[in-house]
This record gives sequence, C-alpha cells and structure tokens, in this order.
Amino acid sequence: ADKLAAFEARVAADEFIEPKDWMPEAYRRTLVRQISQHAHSEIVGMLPEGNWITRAPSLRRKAILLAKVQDEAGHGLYLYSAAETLGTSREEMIEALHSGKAKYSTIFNYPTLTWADIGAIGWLVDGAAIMNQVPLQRTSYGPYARAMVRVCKEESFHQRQGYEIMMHLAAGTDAQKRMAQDALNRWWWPSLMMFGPPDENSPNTAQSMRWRIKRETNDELRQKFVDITVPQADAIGLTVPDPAVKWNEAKGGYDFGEVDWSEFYAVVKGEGPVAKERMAVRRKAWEDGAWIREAADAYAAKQAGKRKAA
Amino acid sequence: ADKLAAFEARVAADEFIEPKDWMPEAYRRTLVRQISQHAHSEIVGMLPEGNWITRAPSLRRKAILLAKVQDEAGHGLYLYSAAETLGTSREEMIEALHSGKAKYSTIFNYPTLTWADIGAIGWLVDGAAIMNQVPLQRTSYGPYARAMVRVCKEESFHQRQGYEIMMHLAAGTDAQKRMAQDALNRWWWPSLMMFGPPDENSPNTAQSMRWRIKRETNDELRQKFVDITVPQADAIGLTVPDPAVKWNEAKGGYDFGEVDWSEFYAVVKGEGPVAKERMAVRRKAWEDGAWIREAADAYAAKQAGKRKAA
Amino acid sequence: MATIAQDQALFDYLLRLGDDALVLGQRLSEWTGACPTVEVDLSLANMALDLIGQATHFLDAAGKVEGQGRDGDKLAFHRDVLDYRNCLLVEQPNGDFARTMARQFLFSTWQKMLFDALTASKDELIAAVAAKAVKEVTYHQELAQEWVIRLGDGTDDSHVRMQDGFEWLWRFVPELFEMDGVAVEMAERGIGADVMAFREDYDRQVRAVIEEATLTVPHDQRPILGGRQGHHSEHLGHLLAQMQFLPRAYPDATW
Amino acid sequence: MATIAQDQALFDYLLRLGDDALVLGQRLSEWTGACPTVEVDLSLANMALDLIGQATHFLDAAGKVEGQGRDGDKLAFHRDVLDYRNCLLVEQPNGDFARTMARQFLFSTWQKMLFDALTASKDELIAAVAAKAVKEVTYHQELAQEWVIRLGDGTDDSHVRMQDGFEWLWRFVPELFEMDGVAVEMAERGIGADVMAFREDYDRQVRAVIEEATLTVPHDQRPILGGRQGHHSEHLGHLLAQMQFLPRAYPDATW
Repeated sequence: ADKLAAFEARVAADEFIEPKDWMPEAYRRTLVRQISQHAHSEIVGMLPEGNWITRAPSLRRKAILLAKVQDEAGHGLYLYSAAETLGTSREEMIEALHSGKAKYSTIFNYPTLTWADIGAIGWLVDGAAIMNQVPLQRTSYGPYARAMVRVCKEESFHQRQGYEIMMHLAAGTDAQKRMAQDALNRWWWPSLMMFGPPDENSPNTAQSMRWRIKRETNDELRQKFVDITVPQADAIGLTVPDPAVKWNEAKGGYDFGEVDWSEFYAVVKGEGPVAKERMAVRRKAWEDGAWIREAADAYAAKQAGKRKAA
Repeated sequence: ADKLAAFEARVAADEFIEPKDWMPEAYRRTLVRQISQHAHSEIVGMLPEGNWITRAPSLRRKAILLAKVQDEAGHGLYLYSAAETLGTSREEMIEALHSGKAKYSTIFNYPTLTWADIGAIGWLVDGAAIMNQVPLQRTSYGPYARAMVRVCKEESFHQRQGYEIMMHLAAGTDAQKRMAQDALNRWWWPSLMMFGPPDENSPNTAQSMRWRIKRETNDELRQKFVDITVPQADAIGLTVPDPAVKWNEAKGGYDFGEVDWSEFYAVVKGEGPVAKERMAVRRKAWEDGAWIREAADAYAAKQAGKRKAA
Repeated sequence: MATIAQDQALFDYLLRLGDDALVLGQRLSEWTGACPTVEVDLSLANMALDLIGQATHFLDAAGKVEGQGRDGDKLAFHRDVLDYRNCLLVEQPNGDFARTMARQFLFSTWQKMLFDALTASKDELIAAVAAKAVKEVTYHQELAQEWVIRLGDGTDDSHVRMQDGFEWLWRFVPELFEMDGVAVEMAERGIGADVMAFREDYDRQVRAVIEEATLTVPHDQRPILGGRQGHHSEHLGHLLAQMQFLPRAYPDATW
Repeated sequence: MATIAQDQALFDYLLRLGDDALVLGQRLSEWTGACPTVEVDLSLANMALDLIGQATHFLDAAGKVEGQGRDGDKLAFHRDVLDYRNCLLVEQPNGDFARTMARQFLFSTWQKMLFDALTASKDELIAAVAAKAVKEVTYHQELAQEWVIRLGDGTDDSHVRMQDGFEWLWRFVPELFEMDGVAVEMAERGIGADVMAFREDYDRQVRAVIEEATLTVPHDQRPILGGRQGHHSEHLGHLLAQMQFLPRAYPDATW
C-alpha cells in the first residue's frame, strides 16, 4: 500500500516510471495492452498502404510511401521494445494479435480503394493518431513516452504528406477531385471512431487519466480533431460528409453529427470490411516466415556454439 | 513374323490399325512417344497463351483466346485418350512429362512478350502444327488418325485467327506494327525448328514413314511452310527475319537460310528460354491439384460403395 | 428529366449484370494452365468464355442506353474501380480450388435464378440474353454444385478446405440480395428482377447442397456491401490493372 | 549524326542503370507487410527506397540526354516492355525469401562493383550518383550476403531453399556481364564500366559466400539474355501493368 501511494505520488508529480520501478499490476496490464495495440496498429497499418506502393503514380510518391511504411515498421519496433520492458515477449504479442485476443486500430479494417485513400490515410488517420499521441509524449511510463517522441515527429510529417496528396488531387482533374471527395467520404467517420467510444461509455478513461497513461478524454480529442480538420477540408474545396457540421461560436468549436457506434463496435468485434483479409495476410506472413526465423535462430545457435568452442 | 508381315501389308494398304490389333512393339512405343508428346504440347501450349488471356485487349479477343485454349485442352484430352488405347495411363504420361523424360514441342519454351506473340503463335506455330498434322489424319493408327481429324479442323481455325491478329497489328499504329514485326522476328526461327532436325539427322524418319506414322519428311514440311508463310508475311507488310529468303523459280519454292540447330538441340535438352518456368508451372499445378484428384477419387469410391450396398 | 433518370437506372442495371459476368470470367481465366486436371482446365475456360459472352451483350447494351458512344470494350477497359458495379463476391481472388468452387456455386446458383426471372423482362434484350444464358448458367451451377459435394464429401483435407471456402465467402452473399434504389426501380418497371422473390429458394438450395456435401452452413456474418455503388474490395483494382493494360497503354490502337 | 549516335548509346545506358534499380525496387516493395519479421520489412522497404531513388536520378538523366521532354516519371510509367532495358535477373518474381535473397545477393554484389567503377565515370552525373549510391548498395550487398549465409547454414529446410534460389536464378547471371555494342561504346568513352574487368572478382566473391553458406555453386547453365535489348521474360509485363496503372489510366493528371 505504501508502494502504491509512492507510485501514485510520482505519477501525479509527472515523474516517469521506469521498467525496474515497482508498479501496480493493473497499470502494467493496461500499458501492455495499450502499447502492444499501438504496435500492432503500426504493423497492420502497413497493409492498406502496401496495397498502393506498387501502384504509386510517380517515382516521388512511391519513394514517399516507401519511406512512410519504413517509418511504420520502425515505430512498430520501438513500441514492441517498449512493451517488452514490461515483461512480455514480441512472440506473445504477435500470437495475441493473430488469435484475435489483441486488438489494433479499427481504422485499418477499411480498404484502400483508390490512390486518394493514401492521401486520406495520411491526412485523417495519421492526423487522428497524432492527436491521440501527442499527449502520450508525456505519458507516465518512460519507455513509452520516449518512443512516442520519435513517433510523433514522423507522424506529423506523414500527416502533412497525406494532406498534400489530397490538396493535389482536389486541385486536379475531375476524376481526381471525385477520388479525393470519395475518399474523404469513406474515411471521415472511421477516423472519428479512432478516438474510441464516447466518454460516457469509456469506463477505463478515468483510471488511465489518473495514471497519466491518457491525458485527454476521447470526446475532447475528437472535438479537437474535428476543429482542425473541417477547415483543412474547406481550404482545398472538399466537404466533410456530415451535414450537421456547423461552427458553434459559443463553444468555440464545430458541432457535428453522431458517430454510428454500432458500426464501431462491430468493427471492434472483428467485423470490419476487410478485417478477415488483414488478419489472413498477417497470419500468412507469419506462418510463411516460420522457416526463416527458425533458420536465423539455428544459425545464431551454431555461431554461438563456435564462439564458445573457440 | 507372319503377324509382322500381315501388319506391314495392312499399313502399306493404308488400312487403319486398331487398338485390339496386333502391332510390333517398336510401332507401339513410337506411337506412344509421339502421341503423348503431341498431347503434352497441347497442355504446355496453353501456358504461353494463358499468359495473355487476362490481358487480351478486347472482349472479342479475350473470348477467341479462351475458346482457343479450351480447344487445346480438348485436343490434349483426345490425344491422351488415343495414347491410352496403346496401354499407357494418363498418370504415367504426365509423370514422364514432369520428370523431363517425355518431351513437348520446343516452341513452347519461348516467352510470350507482347500481345503480338499471340498472333504469331496462331499464325506461325499453329500454321506449322497443321502442316505437321494434316498428313496425320491418314496416319496408320486409327484412334490417332481420328483424333487428328478433329484437331486439324480446329487448328486451321486458330491459324486464321492468329493471322488476323497480325494483320490487324500490321495495319495499326506504329507501336502495333513494331510489336508485330518484333514477334515475327522472335518466332520465325523457332517455328522452322518445329519440323524437327534436317532429314539427314532424323534417323527415325524412314521407319516412321514406312509405318505411315509420318507421311512427309521434316525438310519437305519445312519447305512447304516457308513457301506458304513468306507471301503471307509480305501480304501484310511484315518481313521474315532471314535475308537469305528468295524465290527460287527452278525449285518452285523459296530458298532460305540455315536454322541454328545448336539452339534447337539446346532447347530439346531443356535449355529453352522459359523451359524451367513452363515445367515449374506444370508441376505446381499438378502438385497443388493432388488433394483435389484424391478427393474426387475418394468421393467416387464412397458413391460406388453406396451403390453396391443399395 | 424522368427519361434520363430511367435510362440512368437501366444503364446502371446493365452494368451490374455485365460487370458481374466480366469480373468472374476474368477471375476464372486466371486458372488457365493451373488446374488439377485437363478436364477442369476445359470446364473453367468454358465457363469463363460463357461469362465473357454475357458481359459483352450486357455492356454493349449499357453503352447504347447511355448514348455517349461507348461500346462494351470501352466500358470494360476504360472504367476504374469507382465505376465498376459488380458484386464483391465475383472479384474475390480465386484462393484454392475449393474457394473458387464455393464462389462459383454461390454465384451461379443466384445467377441462374436471376436469369430465370429476367427471361420475363420487359427489356427485350435483357430477356433474350437471359434466355440464352440461362442454359449456360445452369451448367455452371451444376458443375460447381458437383464439385462442392465431391470436395465436401471427399477426403478430410478437401472437407476442411471446402468448409473454409464457404466460411470465407459467406459475408458476400447478402449483397446479392440487396434491393437498392436502382434494383427497386428496375423491378417496378418490369425490367429487372426482384431478387428477394427467390431469396428463400436460394437459401434452401444452398443449404441442401452444403448439407449433402456433409458441410456445415456457416453462421451469418456481418454483410459486406458496396460493390453496386462502386465501393469494392482492394482486389478489384489489381484485376483491372492487368485486364485493362493494353487498351490503356495504347489508347489510339484498335485490336 | 555521330552526336546523335553517342546520345543514343548514353540514353540507352542510363535506361539500363535506371531500369535495373526501378524494377528491383518494385519487386522488393511487393514484400511490404509480408515479411517474416518487422526488421525484415524495414530493411526491404529501405532497399526499395534506395533503388527507387537511384532510378529517379538515372531516368531523369536519361530523359535529359534524350532531349524529347521526357522526365523520369514519363520514362518509368509510359514505356512498355520492349523499351525497358533492365537485366532479366531483377524482374524475376520474388519467390520465397531465399530466392529473393539470392536475387539480391547476385545483383547487389554486381551493382556494388559496377558503381565502384562508375565513380570514375567521365559523365559527372553518373559519377555523382554512383558515389552516393555505392554506400547504399554496400549495405544491400551485406544484408543479402548475411541472409544467404544464415539461410544456407541454418536449418535443413532453409539450406535446400537457399540452394534452390541460386539454382533457379543462376542462368540470369551471365547477362550482367554482357558487353554488347552499347556497353562497349560506353566503356570506351570512359562513361560506362567494363564489367568484364570485375568478372573474376565477382565470381570469386560469389563463390566464397556460397561456400561459407555451406551451399554448392550451381553448374553453369545456358545463359538467358535479352533484357538489354527489350526482350524480357513473361514477368515484366505483369509488373508494368500494375506499376503503370494510374499514370496510364489518367493521362491528363499530375499527382
């Protein structure tokens, strides 16, 4: 109980908790769940974009997208490492992903149908991710906070690149404009869902905020996202697919329509439009790669044996 | 010896030999080799064309090519059946193909690089095949001869369709003309090789002609092919890639250059440009299909058991 | 105004019919040379050929209805994903042979009932094409059904694969019975079919075959929709990239 | 006349350099999300990115030499197979990871020696790109070499796969050392490299790594040539159909 009080005092004082420090089991569990979910999202998030790398419409766009996917693999690595400091192995986390036990961001269960979706993902999805992640740079768990510092810097770069793709399309031919608007229509609501259920249905929020694992509520972040994004859409001549969007002078932000939470919960349950495909691709990659990982282990063991013998 | 004399007399009288009739072992072996090789050529021959079905440039061309490939599968079936009447099973023949023991036409070891290659295959390859096959409608082995009657009718249809593709390309845009000429350049010499080695190096020809398994020599057929094809090329403004081609009034046919027989023998040995790819695809199809053939057998056995029990 | 709207619905309806056939024909033709037996090569090529033929009729007709000078080829080779109107089921990748047969069985059983209904269409061309195609489709349905039963009731391995095939594709079945604005309008005008009229028949037949195949009818899954509005899976774009390459690379050429 | 001929050879030579990098980069990028570990995902994306960068430099330069207003994008996305000048090795499909690593090792070992030589090119741009790229390529070569050794000397299964990878690709190696008219002219003018000058080095290094990997050097096979003259395998057309789809489908658009 003393330890708990000391822990809570440190957190309240915005000190970092480090791997060797004592921490409540629930804190550890919550962090493992959140960090591994975040790591999985980086890895699964490579798939919708990977779908367009081979079809990127210019050498420059191809290079930018490859760099982005490379960043995401890197983020996945930092985050898996951060989670490992909490005593879970990468294999365990990956098995949990493949068995459906661990989650990843619902947004990656939607398909990338046209090139504009790559713009929309950068602009909206990375934009929402940043909104979620910026506060996490000051999250109470040190390794996680430090990973987020690197992640956030790169994500905001991705967000600008995504917006730039959309800007280009929206200023392009009729077909390009249509693609851009269609992508915004399809990605808008799923992006709003990325902040999680409304605060009144988010039972863990209070505890997570007390532990400084979270620093703003879902609804606060969602509002912030809408307030930033609606004018960005306007600026390039696109329209957010929500007739209820309207500036509210009193609250100093936009009013907006109700998210279809039944859709959200269905996707959380694994019923997203391409959820099965995403998991099938990940599982296949993992299973097809088993012989390679085994070979690498076998080789490393042989080398270790040789060094020992020498 | 009596049987042999009677057999040879019947063959000399242009009578058909039927499956139940006595025949010399060498005759049987030669026929099995030739018919199965011919069947394999139909099956392997589906691959270079299959490569373009999914990219055929119009709905009509796609349908024509599908119909052609369907015909080829049909030819393969008649021919395997004809060979089976000689006491060999389809499985044995296919294993011989996959192990490299049985051959197929060398021509299918060249890649189809552009759409014009589909025209060239129809025009030149089917053209050469017909030239080889028309005499086989009167070959001494009844089932083979009857199979060839059906095959020849369809092949000449394919040949005309191929020529029509080339005619269209040769009358098309510059890019299409270039494609057509390039295809002719690449397929011309391999087509001449389809008639087999020069007569002086074709030791089996005499015996095969005596048995009416063959009715014209390789060089005779090759000359006939050149005589028919060179004017066809001229007619659509394409040029056969052989500077030695020249009308010879005295012999009433074209002179033409020497085939590179070292290339031919290398391809026969399995060193054609895409020989490995062709066999890899065939083997993979066969291996991937094992569970399906097994399931069909298991189901058939169950049904037979049920019928017996009833 | 009314006339344009009517044409638009008919145009869209013809695209749906044509695109279903075209995309499935394209998928089947990917099997060329990779089949388990020569007989299967022959029958899949044959189905593909029938479907390409149907697509040609429907897309040519769509072009005429549209009246902008586009023919079947123009529509087949110069529309991108957002303008394709096929159902999601037909664009799903072949997978193994069991999955291909599950797809074929689920689609051809539906298409047969649809074409039976369309033989009574007030649109003469649709009625005529359906009347001709219904024979072809009957054969497709029978062939697929036989394979479903054979693989389901074959070996343990084939049983598992056949079950997996149905589990994988089950979520695309509800889209076949979607009655959106276009479908309702077409049915009301006596041109299109009311697919809900044979929904029960379909379920009964599918269930009977799955059971005869000693398989289990999959649990209902959340329907995946969108194809009829141009919102496809990620697979269609790859299929079109390959299929449309030549006409797009050589826009001035005819073939 | 002479000048045009000189430019044509340089144009062709730059295309070869650019197309090798572009096609291999495209192949590597097909691995995205399908790698055995996240680390491998990262390193293959990194190699692909380097190669696309090299391709951009060389193809932009080719466009300038040609002087017809084509830039790297135009050359990358609007040439069909007969105008592509890459070697056949790089267009071969990925196969399994062992085959991908065999391809990478055989190519990067060669490309490293080539770029070492090209740092002395009289063409300033080639020399500058090579000088920058040689660092990247050194890393590619090392990474592939490590995997070759690890898989060759790993498990029985990985050993067989690694050996198969080399057996399958061996026939495409001689093309890397083809000195045709363009290559000879470029070498004589001090712009290109005489690849035969490092043929022995190459053979020695490849042999040493294969042996360290406990593998067997494949028997020499009949060389497969043609890529430098635009006569490719059947695989390149499919790669281009996918890669070029958008610019071809939307010829008026910029991205």
